[in-house]
Amino acid sequence: MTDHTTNTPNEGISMHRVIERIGIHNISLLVALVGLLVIFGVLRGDVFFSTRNLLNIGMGVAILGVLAISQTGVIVSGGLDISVGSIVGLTTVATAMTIQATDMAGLGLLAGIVIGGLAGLVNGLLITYGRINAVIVTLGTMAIFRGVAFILSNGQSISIFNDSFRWIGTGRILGLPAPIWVLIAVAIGFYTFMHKSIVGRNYYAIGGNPIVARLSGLKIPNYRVAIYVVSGVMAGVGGILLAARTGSGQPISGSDGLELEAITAAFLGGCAMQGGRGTVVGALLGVAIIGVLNNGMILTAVPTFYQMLAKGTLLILAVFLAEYRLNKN
Amino acid sequence: MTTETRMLSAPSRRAVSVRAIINNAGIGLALLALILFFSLASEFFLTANNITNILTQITINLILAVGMTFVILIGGIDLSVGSVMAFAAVVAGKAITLPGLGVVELIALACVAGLLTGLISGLLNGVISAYWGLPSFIITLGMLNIARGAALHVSDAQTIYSFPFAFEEFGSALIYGVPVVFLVALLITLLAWFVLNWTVFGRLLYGIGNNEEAVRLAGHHVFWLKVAAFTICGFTAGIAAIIYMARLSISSPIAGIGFELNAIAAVIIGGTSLAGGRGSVIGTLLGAFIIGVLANGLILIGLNDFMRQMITGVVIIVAVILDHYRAKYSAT
Amino acid sequence: EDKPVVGLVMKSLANEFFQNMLEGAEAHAAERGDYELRAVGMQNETDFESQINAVENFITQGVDAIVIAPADSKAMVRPIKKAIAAGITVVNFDVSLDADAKKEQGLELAFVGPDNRGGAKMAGDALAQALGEGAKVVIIEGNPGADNATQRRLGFEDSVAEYKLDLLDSRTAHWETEEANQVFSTMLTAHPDLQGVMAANDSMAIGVVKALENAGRDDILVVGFDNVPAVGPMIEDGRMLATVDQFGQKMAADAIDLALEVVAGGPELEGWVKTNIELVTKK
Amino acid sequence: MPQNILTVSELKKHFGGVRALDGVSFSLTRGETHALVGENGAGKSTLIKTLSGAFPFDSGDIVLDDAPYRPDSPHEAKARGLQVVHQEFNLLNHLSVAENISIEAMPRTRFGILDRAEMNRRARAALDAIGLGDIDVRATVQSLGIAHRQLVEIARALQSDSSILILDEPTATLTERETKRLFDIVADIKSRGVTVVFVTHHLNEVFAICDRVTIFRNGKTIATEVIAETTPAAVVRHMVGRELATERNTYQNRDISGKCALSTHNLKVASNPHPEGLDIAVHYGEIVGIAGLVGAGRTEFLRGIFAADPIVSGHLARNGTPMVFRSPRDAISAGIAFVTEDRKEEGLILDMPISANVSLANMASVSGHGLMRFGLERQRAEDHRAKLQIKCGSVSDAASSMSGGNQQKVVLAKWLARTPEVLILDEPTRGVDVGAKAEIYGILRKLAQEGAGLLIVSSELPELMTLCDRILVMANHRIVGSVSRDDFTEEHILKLAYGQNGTEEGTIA
Ligand SMILES: Nc1ncnc2c1ncn2[C@@H]1O[C@H](COP(=O)(O)OP(=O)(O)OP(=O)(O)O)[C@@H](O)[C@H]1O
Ligand SMILES: Nc1ncnc2c1ncn2[C@@H]1O[C@H](COP(=O)(O)OP(=O)(O)OP(=O)(O)O)[C@@H](O)[C@H]1O
Ligand SMILES: O[C@@H]1[C@H](O)[C@H](O)CO[C@H]1O
Ligand SMILES: [Mg+2]
Ligand SMILES: [Mg+2]
Repeated sequence: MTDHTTNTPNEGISMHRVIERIGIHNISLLVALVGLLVIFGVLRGDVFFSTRNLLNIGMGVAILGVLAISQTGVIVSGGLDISVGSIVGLTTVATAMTIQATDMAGLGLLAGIVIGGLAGLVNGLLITYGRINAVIVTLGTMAIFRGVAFILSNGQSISIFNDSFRWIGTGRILGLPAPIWVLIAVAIGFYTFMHKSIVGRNYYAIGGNPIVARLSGLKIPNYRVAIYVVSGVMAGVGGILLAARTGSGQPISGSDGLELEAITAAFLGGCAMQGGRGTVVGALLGVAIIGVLNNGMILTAVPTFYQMLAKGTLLILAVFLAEYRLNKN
Repeated sequence: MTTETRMLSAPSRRAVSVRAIINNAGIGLALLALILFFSLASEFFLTANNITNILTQITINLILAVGMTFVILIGGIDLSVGSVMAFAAVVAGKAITLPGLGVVELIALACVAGLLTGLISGLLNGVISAYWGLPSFIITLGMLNIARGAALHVSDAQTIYSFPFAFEEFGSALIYGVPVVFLVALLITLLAWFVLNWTVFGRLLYGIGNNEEAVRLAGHHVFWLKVAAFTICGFTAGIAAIIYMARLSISSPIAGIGFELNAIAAVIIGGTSLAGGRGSVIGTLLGAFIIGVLANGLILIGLNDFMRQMITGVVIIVAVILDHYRAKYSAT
Repeated sequence: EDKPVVGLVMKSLANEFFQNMLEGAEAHAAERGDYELRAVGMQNETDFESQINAVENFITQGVDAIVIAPADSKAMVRPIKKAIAAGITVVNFDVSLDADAKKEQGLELAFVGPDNRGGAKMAGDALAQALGEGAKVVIIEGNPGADNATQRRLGFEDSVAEYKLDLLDSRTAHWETEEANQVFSTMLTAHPDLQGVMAANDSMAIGVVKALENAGRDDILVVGFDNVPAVGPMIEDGRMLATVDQFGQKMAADAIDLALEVVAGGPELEGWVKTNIELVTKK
Repeated sequence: MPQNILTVSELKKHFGGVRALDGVSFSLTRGETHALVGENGAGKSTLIKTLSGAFPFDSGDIVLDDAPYRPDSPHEAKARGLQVVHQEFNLLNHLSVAENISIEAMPRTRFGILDRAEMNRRARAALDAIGLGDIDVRATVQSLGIAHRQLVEIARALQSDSSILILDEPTATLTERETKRLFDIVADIKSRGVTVVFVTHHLNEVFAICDRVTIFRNGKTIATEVIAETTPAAVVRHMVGRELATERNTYQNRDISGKCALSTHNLKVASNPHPEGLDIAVHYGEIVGIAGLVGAGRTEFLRGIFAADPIVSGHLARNGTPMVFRSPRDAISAGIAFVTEDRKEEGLILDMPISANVSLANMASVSGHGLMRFGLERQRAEDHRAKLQIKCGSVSDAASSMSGGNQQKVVLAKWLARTPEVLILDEPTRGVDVGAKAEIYGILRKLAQEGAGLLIVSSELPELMTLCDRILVMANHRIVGSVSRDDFTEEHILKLAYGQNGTEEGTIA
């Protein structure tokens, strides 16, 4: 332990670990993000860094952020939840209908969260006890939840006139819009849960190697069901934010690839398809990259097709930075 | 997602894939049940005309799904197929509407242009993700945007039309009531089945999906094998583009939005594991049929659109549960 | 029992316009009672394939008439031709098929629908008059391949030319609310001095209004097209300046009536059966 | 009067047509150390998995602490006081060593939050207790070598208080030194009244630490003997049902005056901390062994030769001609084969049929024009099955269905199928039973006799001493000595391996 030769490998390992602590992946994503900020700052310095635009970006990604973070939890556990977009749509409807009937904002919130949680429970039970692949289950329930939303609402959008509820979507605290506060709260909560709590650690175990986790005595079924319930509840939160922002419940909302964006952010953030890897901070950085990209692209007003070309290329570059550096190490 | 049961039930995938058909019996049964149900529920379902329709309607999804099977088998995914299809269609559309060429030259040129476009896009997906070891989910998502942008650019966001008559004829031609385009799809499926089950290449793709390192250490070019899988997938998107054009008589730069999800669904319903290494193209064929039959049958029995979506979801889940029990009982 | 069957092919049911139309058509069928209605919609506005599939399935079912609002003016020409060849009466409404494509396929088919260009100009003029000459405006367009989207863009451009407006940007949001919301949010950031927005339909106008609310702007005027129920309150409270009612329910009902007349042995339709439009502003 | 803590009677368990357990009966007394021995595939691991609740059994009875016992899940087994270290690795590669050690019971703060400091402290203590002072508990498991992983698993099992501790081939990946330390640990926990079940293929270990031994054959228990009253020869006789020919294990002189088949000059791999690399030479017909302690860098060196990992500097020559291998493919086309250390991660495609695994490195021989010839492939697999006495239901069963030792034989078969000119082996008989080991030795010798050059890394000195013409000793990424056959003694080799300069104390596990 004391001589030179033995310390060399040790030092190597701890150096490695220091970087690992911050997360090499996250550092690279940060580099990518800063790169984007510089590019857009140079191209549209006049507006890009205006408070309003930054808030715009924040508002634009608040819901996505909530979903990306909970999706990270699901992917870490070795699953996938494609139905979150539909759950968002369903919960906007449930919330709007509840508020329409009672004019009580609190009940609306409750409805959104309970319905989201129930939807997640359906997913979790089917995946765990029906023993079906998570992708298939949530692909199926994606259609089912959407259908339920349409049937409940009869395909119409339902307006919400309750002002205290709408405040959740438009109000501000300390200059920051409420949805951004919600995102911050969710991020902190999940960070604590995933990285600081024992249950969170166990999700990494289950996703990393379910056989080992089982042999270690973890009750995998309970964990599995729980993570989908959490995912459903978070989609419910997303639905509440959306309903509050648009002042309406719309069965169709959340159908424009929200789940795909959330999954993308999670993967950008370092999740592995096989599970067992991924971080909340990474997911947030992924979300930020997507948000800045979407916003900056339109600001710089390049024609749609060049925007798409650029977006695609930048996505690839972002993972390239993040993953390639990681592999090299 | 499946590793846990893997250890306990130790599946023995047979090499020779006549068995694959038996292995897919669960999904096959579900399909049969659907067909039975719809033939009882709608007088039109089993009419020659409708069968022709179903076959036409599943053609493009089947072709895309077959290519997708290759990529998923090696543990990857290709989200770009819908956009690549549109891109290839637009390129081929430009080619086929060139002035001053004979019909045969035009069609040949268009096919070559479209197929090459697909192939190159797939090649890029493969090279980028395999060379740097990047997750194909993001790389192909990038390609999704790039190809869509390229399609809009090449077409100037306009729908291209006015194709040679002979070409359009091919899109609607029937042989004994069977659409020629479906026969093309079937041929591709059989070819893929053959490649995956009877060639060394196919064997190694399964190997990579299971244990890439073991395949590498056994001296195989894992990089090129992976690239090949993605290239095949891009190529099938090119084929789908040609068929799309022949069938719709247009090349639209906004065609194919969301097609990747349908293709992935067909593959997964067909029993191929998203984790890679397990599955079959016969399963994919059945998966594509399930999706197609459902879409057709539910319209025929007059279900409204939202009910249709819901029932589709339910049937997919039930089909897979069925398959689960099939696997369980055949294992013991 | 031998009632004629009419297949109604609409576009995205996510759009209230078609939701509303569906209800209208169902009511109409119940009211007339002498035909059977089978209605289908699409998942989204770019899902051409499923529209083609719907037409093919109607041919299989041997419906007597198909009444269709094409998602793409060129792509739907051939399937429609096939339906006609199968002896089905086809009425094209809402979105006109492309004239050249029709000619090329040797298809002659009447169009039942409004003057989209004229309608758009009505909305554009309303905006221009409220803002005055030289005002800065943007256009949010519909599907590039759809004839009515083209016509409406041209109509807006007519207003731009006539009132010498400053057109800053023009982009498609494919008729959809969410996409319009995103596209416009950023347009707004890029052009904070923007004064007016012309959206080619109300779905997109709603997306624009939400973006304005989020940005806390109430100084920008918005016009739309369709007069879906959801924009009623917006026009009343000033969040929108105007829209153009194209009486979707009536349009569909008329198209069905016309189709049934032909089925009953009436003369073939010809040319353009113009339907009503009307500018809607705050009362 | 020794009291039975666990009694198993007539236990049966089948997998499809394979009767893995076909009437197993034995008992454990409180506080004893009980060995389970038997050939590969005899059913030892299966028994352990049923005891640990990993999967259910078909019939039979188990009584634990005077109460019937039929665990539904590993969770339940642990609750009843059974702790198991399984034969295959069961670590979470992406998590840290500390997290792995604490996975069953993570320490928490007052707020229910994971107490990372306490977790690391516990892991540190656990590793120190088994003498793994130099492992950083915060490093991820995937950064550890295979032996260290095994020790981490043992450390984990020792974390919770259990009344029965089952170790399935814990020494298979350990060298002498760690094995000794493990024995001390076993003695210690035994003194605390814990019953230890110990599976091994090394009879000397059985006789060194066990009180009783139960012998398995073909899914049945043949006998339970008190160690003090039996002999290794008697145990082997029970195991194989016959007397084992001993003369097979003796060295045969061969002509090794052949050309140099493989040589390295200053070959340096990334993990080698020294400026200079390694020089070795293997001649045709020669068997060269590399001995060393865990972490001496042997595996990395072999991987470097085979181009499985990139090399940093140095040269490599085949038949005296310098060559550059850019990938394992190049090495293979140069006639080299490499039996890797970790069969599960690098050797086998577990989900694929045994026959497919056998042909994996030699696809050309079972195909024509790129097309598979399945009949031929099965035939080849059958040949190897017979030659290596691989025990399996059918060669079209998945590789995962075989016992550990048989899996190892399949890996061997995969490379033998190429009839390599140079065969590199990293721990070739890990987990292989005595009988089969003798077979494998025979095969390796025959290969050398036919002219191939062999380079073998093994942590079992007796193995190297039986097989090799020459043993190189490695310590801390250097070759510290070369011992020729005449000087083969364990003391001599170990002394070299531990080093004379006194610095090795921290290097070794
Ligand atoms: N999951 C499984 N599926 C099918 N067969 C299995 C499975 N696991 C074990 N077997 C079979 O059961 C028998 C007993 O295997 P087991 O692993 O218990 O042997 P073992 O005594 O531990 O051998 P070794 O010393 O090689 O580890 C073998 O024939 C093996 O092929
Ligand atoms: N991926 C890795 N990252 C960091 N250190 C590693 C890694 N792999 C191995 N090591 C360390 O490098 C050293 C050499 O390991 P190697 O596996 O080559 O030893 P060995 O002599 O083959 O011993 P054995 O295989 O018996 O463990 C050990 O200290 C090991 O812990
Ligand atoms: O005319 C209709 C409506 O304006 C609708 O909003 C979009 O599709 C068009 O075809
Ligand atoms: Mg064993
Ligand atoms: Mg080693």
